Amino acid sequence: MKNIFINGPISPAFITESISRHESRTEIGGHSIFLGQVRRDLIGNKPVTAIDYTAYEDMAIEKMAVIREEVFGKYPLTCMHIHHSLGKVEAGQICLFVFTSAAHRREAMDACNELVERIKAELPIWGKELFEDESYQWKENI
Amino acid sequence: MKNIFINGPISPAFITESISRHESRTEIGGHSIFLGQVRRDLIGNKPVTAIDYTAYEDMAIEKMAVIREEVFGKYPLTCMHIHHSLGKVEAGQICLFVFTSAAHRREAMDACNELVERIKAELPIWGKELFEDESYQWKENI
Amino acid sequence: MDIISFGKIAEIAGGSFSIDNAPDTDSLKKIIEQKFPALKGVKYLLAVDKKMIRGNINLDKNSVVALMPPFSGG
Amino acid sequence: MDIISFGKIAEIAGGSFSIDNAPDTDSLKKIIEQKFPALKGVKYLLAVDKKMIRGNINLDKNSVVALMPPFSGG
Repeated sequence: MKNIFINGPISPAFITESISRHESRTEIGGHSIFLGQVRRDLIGNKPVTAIDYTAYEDMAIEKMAVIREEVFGKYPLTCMHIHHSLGKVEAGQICLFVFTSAAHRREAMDACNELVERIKAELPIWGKELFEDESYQWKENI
Repeated sequence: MKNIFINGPISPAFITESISRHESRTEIGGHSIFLGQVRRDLIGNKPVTAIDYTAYEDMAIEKMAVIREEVFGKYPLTCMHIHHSLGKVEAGQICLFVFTSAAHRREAMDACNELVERIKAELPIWGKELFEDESYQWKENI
Repeated sequence: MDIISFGKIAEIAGGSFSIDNAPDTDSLKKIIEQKFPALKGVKYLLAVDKKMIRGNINLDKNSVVALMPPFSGG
Repeated sequence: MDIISFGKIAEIAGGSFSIDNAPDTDSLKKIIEQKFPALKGVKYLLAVDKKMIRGNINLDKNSVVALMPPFSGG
């Protein structure tokens, strides 16, 4: 089973490398990418400066493998890559990278959208929103 | 009005730079990216080695400005970037880059999907599929 | 009156050319298809002054008309 | 029986701990909420051996039970 976790933020260079590796896959017609970025939300009047992510890693990796198989079964995809940060990710940095490729655009886009929804709803990952004054609040996905 | 055209393929490095520039936009929570890649389709039994793109550039740029305004009016987006190749793009290389950012993922993804559909249907751009033996066929979007 | 053409249509009509003024797009099409009979069998769209048109619209002598095959960008 | 906890719940229950074997998840919840009364007011989910569970299921002494707050990844 593939590990989806990366320590700290996902760098734009990592994303490029991932895109570049698909140049030899000439059966691909469309790539769909979703990037989650940490938002400097105001909670009360304190801005979120970073999110500290933790996960039940073994369970998340097993669950992701199940989701991966289901989404591959539903859409004719060429590739699928999922990466999620653990630890501290500053506001403005990237914490989630979902990348699907297919011969035709619709399948790549639909699969990417579905993966993002499922990752947020089904993977045991938690974000702790950190404030400047070292206080924090646990994030809740709505 | 913004020019959307780039000569030749869109490089992964160009895409990274574009992503990197959004790190200071901390009101963003999600980016959605679509990349169109030239597919080595078999036409009869001849593989497509490249697509040569031409456009009615002035009209495409004007039309894109209208689409841009309409999509900005429909979704609460932070940013929207569109780039399309002109000239020769080899199989495996990227010819279309659509990039939307918003506070929340749904808006970024829906806007990106809608832009891709409208770009393919409404912009006066034509692709000539080139074969190894220097013969060609005009591409048709289905 | 200036006519420009693109893609597959440009291969038939040879890019840009001028014709005598036509009062509207329906008359224009007749003139063009007489000049380039191969266009009759081919699907093409018209833009007047960079706007797509449907149906028949009036032209003036400064109109720029574009003959375009179906789009295939992306 | 090994219990692990995450996120906000780990702050209440202190990460991982052991309890006497419970026959099923409903009894387990009672034991845990007695041990950590603050859990009563908080929404939490259970996974047994890395599978989410709904309703009441039987446990054996080797089960690993995870107490988890609602997920907030992405």
